[in-house]
Amino acid sequence: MLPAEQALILAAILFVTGVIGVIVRRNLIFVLMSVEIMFNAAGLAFVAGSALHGQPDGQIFFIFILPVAAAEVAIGLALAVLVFQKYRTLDLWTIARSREE
Amino acid sequence: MLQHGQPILWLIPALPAAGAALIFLFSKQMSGRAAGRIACVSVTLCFGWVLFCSSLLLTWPGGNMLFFHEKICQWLDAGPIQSDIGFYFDRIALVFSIIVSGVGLLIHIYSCEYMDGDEGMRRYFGYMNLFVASMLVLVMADNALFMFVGWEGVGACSFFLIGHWYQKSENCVAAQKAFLVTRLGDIFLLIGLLLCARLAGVSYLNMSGFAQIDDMKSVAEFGGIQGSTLITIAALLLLGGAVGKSAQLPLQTWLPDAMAGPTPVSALIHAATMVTAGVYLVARFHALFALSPAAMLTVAFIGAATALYAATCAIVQTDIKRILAYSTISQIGFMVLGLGVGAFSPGIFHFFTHAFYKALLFLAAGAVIHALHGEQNIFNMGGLKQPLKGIYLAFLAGAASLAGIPFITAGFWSKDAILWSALTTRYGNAGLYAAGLATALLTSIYSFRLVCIVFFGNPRKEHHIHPPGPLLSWPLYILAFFAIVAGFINIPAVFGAHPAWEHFFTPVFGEDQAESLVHSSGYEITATLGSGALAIIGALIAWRLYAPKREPIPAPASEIGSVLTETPSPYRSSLANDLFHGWRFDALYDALFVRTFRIAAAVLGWFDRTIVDGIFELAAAIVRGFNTLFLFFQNSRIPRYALVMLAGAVVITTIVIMSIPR
Amino acid sequence: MTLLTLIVLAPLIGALVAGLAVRTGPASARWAALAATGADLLLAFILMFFVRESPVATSMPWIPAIGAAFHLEADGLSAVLVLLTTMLGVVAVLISWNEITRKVHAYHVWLLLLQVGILLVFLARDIVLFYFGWELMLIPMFFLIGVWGHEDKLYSAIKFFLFTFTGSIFMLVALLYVYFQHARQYGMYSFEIANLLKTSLTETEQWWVFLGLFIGFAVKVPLFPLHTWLPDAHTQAPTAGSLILAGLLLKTGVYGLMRIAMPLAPAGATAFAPMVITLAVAGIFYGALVAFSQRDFKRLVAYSSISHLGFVVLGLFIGNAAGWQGATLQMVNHGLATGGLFLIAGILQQRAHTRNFDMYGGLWRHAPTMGAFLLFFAMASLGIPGTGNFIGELYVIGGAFQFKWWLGVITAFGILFAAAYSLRVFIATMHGPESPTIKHMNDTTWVENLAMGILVAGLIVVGFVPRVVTAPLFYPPDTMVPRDGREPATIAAIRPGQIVIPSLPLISAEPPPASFSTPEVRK
Amino acid sequence: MNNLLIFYPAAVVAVITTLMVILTRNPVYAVIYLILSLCGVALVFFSLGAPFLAALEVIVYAGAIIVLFLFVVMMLNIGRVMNEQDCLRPSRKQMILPGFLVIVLLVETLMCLFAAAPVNPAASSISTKALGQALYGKHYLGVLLSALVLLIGAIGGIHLGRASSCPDTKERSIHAPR
Repeated sequence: MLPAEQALILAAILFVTGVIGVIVRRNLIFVLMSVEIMFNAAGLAFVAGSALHGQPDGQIFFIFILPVAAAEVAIGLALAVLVFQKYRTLDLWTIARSREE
Repeated sequence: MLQHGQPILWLIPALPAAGAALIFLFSKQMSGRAAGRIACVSVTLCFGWVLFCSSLLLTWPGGNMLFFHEKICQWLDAGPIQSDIGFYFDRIALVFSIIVSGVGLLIHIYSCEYMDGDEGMRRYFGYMNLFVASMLVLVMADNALFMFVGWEGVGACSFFLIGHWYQKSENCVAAQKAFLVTRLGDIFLLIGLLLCARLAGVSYLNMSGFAQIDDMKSVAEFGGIQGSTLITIAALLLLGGAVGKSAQLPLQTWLPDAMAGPTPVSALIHAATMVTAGVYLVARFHALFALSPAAMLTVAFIGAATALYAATCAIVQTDIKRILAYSTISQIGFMVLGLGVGAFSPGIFHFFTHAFYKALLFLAAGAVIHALHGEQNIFNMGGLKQPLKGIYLAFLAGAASLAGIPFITAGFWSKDAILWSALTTRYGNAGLYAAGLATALLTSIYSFRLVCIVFFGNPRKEHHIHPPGPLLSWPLYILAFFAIVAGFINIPAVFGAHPAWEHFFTPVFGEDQAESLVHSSGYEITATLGSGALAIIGALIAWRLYAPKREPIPAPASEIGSVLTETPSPYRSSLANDLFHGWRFDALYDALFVRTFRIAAAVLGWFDRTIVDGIFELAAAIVRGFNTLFLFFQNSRIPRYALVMLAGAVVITTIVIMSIPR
Repeated sequence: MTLLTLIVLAPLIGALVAGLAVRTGPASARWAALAATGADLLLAFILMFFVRESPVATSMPWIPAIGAAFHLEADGLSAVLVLLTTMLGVVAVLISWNEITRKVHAYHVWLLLLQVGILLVFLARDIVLFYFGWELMLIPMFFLIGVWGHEDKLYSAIKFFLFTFTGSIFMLVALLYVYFQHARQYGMYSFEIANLLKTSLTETEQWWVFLGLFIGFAVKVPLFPLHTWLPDAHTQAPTAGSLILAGLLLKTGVYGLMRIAMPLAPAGATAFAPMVITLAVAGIFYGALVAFSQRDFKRLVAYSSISHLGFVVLGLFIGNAAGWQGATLQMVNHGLATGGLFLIAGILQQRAHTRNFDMYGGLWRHAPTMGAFLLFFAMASLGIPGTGNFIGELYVIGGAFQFKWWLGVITAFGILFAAAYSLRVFIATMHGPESPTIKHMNDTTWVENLAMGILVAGLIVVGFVPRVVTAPLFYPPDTMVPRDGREPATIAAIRPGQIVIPSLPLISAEPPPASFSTPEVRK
Repeated sequence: MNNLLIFYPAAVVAVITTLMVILTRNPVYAVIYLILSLCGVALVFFSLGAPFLAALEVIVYAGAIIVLFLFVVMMLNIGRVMNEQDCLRPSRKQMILPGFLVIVLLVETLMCLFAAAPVNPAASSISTKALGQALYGKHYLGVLLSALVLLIGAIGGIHLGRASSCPDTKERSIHAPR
């Protein structure tokens, strides 16, 4: 098996880990971090694909993922700060419950 | 003021209508007295114009002018419903409009003093003027549908005026009752008119269109009913309207309660004019009624029964206005009896004299009530002969006329003409005559019972008596004069006089007027003397029973019987009690109709809220069920969304894998 | 003719101005709305003048790809309803003058948009445009109820929206079916009503098409079992909302029946007639009885609307000229009289903060002018002669009587029931001992008097000159030929060649009596 | 072979540290684990013949983006609060469905991977120069769009930051002064 293919398996494992994080964690910061893991896993898959085919496009897509992730983190964290200021907590279940009331 | 030589007729109702408009539009700027003055002036002008039109009609060159007719514009136009706005001034309309405007004028003048200082004086005069205008439209409309405008208009004014003192709930309920009961009759009338239009074409509804009356006989059938039966049905439906408006059996219950209104209102609307609209209607449609002997018999029977019924009730009442109210029902019963036996012109004659003496009695009663500051129970009065001399004399004249004291009173001549017809015309029979005689006796008894208790003896209660002013007294004297002399225009020929009234109406009623089948002057004189003697006997009985020296009947002070609470009856005997409550018709109707209506309304209200709405709410509940189902996916918690996305991803991936060709 | 476009545009421009003026004071929005509706009223009068001669129309391509055109046309019926719309538009602005203090600009924008939608419905001769107007009415009304309404406003607004919207889906499906049938038969796509009328449909197809259209329109009317949204919506809406809801929105349902459902599927209408007549008569009595049992002023009037609209639908489906004229008259009268009752209810609520009759009583002393107006509207509502309602009801009863005598007799008793609840409104409010709730009640202001005065004037004019409403329905008079040439001519053509009211065979089965010489239709 | 020597340890480190990110309680630790994970991935990149990306990963991702997390965690000072609220182990019942799904997804992904037709390994690794040429040649539009995304992110961050620093601002901006 080629390293690139093994890297794809690695990407799958990392992605799934991120998914688990999003589902399991109740804290907004951890959810955001899990999303970052998924982003990163996706990038890894691109790079692996690039290596597999010997084309630069996959790597370029990783480069495009970077600003997207950066923007996402910037806004996500700003929102997290706002949420924290309003509800004094980052626990998603608590927030949802207080919004329903 | 003349158009093609004819007087302008629309001015007659327009003048009081203009007065009403003026009062309503500027009611905030004017005082109550100013409103009274405007009302009086407008009715005076109206009365003057009526007299002018009448004199023109009567003195028309050649002497054969039967009516003025004036079409103003087309009003309704839809298939069988055709109607104009137009006026028709014939001899029936002439008599009615003279009474309406003339007696109306006197009552307006009277009201200026009677209502002085009342908070709602402007409103009062506005409605009174509106009433006069509506009543004139009623009697002068040139077709039946336009007449219906006046018909309903007077009903509405009656409603407003009965509820004049609106702060007492029972007055409002009485007003509502009057409106609803008469409206029930109006619906019959409306259906009757539609049937007439259907039967003989719309022209039948025109007052001037009686030439085509024979078309009615040629009507084959409608809705599977034979033509002659249809004519009876149409006549009976019209009679339904008349019964409602004129408070005849079985729709009479509203009139005694209508006494909740101010006394002049009772005098004008509930004695002299509006309640006689039924008489007008039957007289106006005499051609239709004459076609159906069965309908005529029904009319006569209702009239006789009502006359007797109301007289028995009047004899035990304690409230001065209620006595007069029952008396009005009874006297209108007389008129209807007259119409029913084909004596149309005596029927109208009785309306004519009754308008004078009953308005007089009401106004005099009002003056007494005014003098005693609102006291209405006759057993709290007494001994008023001296302090209220003028009123006493006027009242006495009215009561004598009502009782039919022979020869000298108007009531005698008109009542006698009806009684004679009831005995001798082709529609008449001994039963009707006997009922009429009994009523005459009872009438005399309760009239003089009233006079004895109110004016003779000692005062039963201390009252500070407020003397009547000139505006209150003079209308009484004028009416008293007419209550005595109005009868002399129709003294039967057997007494050697000239029955001008009969001749006046001969061209109007023509063949429909049923002539007496007996042509024996001795017989007629005997009958006249007999009925006159009955009146005197009645007066003597009353004197014997209620003579001033005797102890008065101990009667508890009872307010006017209201619809809300049954007045406790002053009598021990159950028969007298039942009579006092008008044979308990109210209780019967209350149980039969009013309660049924209320229960039905309440049940349906519940049904609408619970069942009908419930069905749609059920649909909403089902949707809500789906909502809770889908809320599992959308519970506003990010992890749940992620889980759903994950599930979606799994599903899609599975599909992709399944679809990979192997 | 640009007149029609102007009529539709005037409130739209008013809405724009009111919306853009959001930074200025509330007076600007009120005056803008008043100017727009006033101008519209003027234009409607001009329109009435023109349609006496011939229909006024304007048409331009809109979405040619599907065959939709911006086609407005006013014949007599449309013109009368447009006049009613613009009249009530002015009244609605006037009555909101003091009542609305919150988000005044947005309120007037919605109010004017609502008027645009109603005008489109009454004027459109293109199904897409009609449907556009139909749905356009929903949204402003939803917000008028939902934002400016009373205590239970959201529930009512949603209920109103869901009912009408569900109904209109059925309507859309039926219309699309006719549209595609027409395209198949004629090889061209067109949404013109005039074109769709040429589509030949089998009886079964007509049955289904009519069913769909009927559901859509009957909900709006509302016919008896589908009425439950109405009391809630009326009760919760602001005064002007109730006014327009009763006066105009209900009329759009009737108008749809007259203009679209019955001409498009005459056989369907005939098949449904017995059922609809039954429902209408049931509605007359049901509405009246339920109205009598209400304690809430606005609810009472809302149920009375159901009763009145029963008369209208009955008049439509008995299929003779008298009934048809009566229905049209009754639409106008109901708009004016019930609108007036709603105005009073709104004024009272604004002053006393309650709609409960138990809290009222003895008001006349403090508010004689209001009392006079209420008395007039109550009397109009019970059909006193001299107001238009009497004539409308008389025509319908007369038409019903002509159709089947027992139907006329039954219907006539509806008037008695109307009297019961109308008097109750008046007596419970104005009469009786003085209620403590209203100790400091002010009489109506001159703006309110003006608003109600317009309605009173309209009612009296219709009451004495009903021809102003009924005459435009017939032109040119000699073209009123029944579609199938059967005698008697029970058909009133609204517009020659385009829309013919279906002749219901039920009526022509009965020959007129020999002596019945009156022409059925006006000569 | 060299590459594989780097690849395996790096992959193991990446998996373990990533697991630690989602398992640890303390957010500060979690951030540091994440940085480690990213470094591991960077090494993987290196082993795949993408040294430039490996550098970017470390510098931009780990160095800039993730450090933002650190800042926020420290700024809010929420470590203790979170420990109490963010219960690490959801009940087993709650884990069944996501766990099952995740395993299914993983298996399916791998199935896809193995089912795909084998590819001939590319001979040469891609040079940074070739990368740059492709980036600014063929994909210049993407570069512009990325710039736009960054700009929007920046503006959004600034706006939200302003709103958060002054709670009244939002109120006032709605009711504009007349």
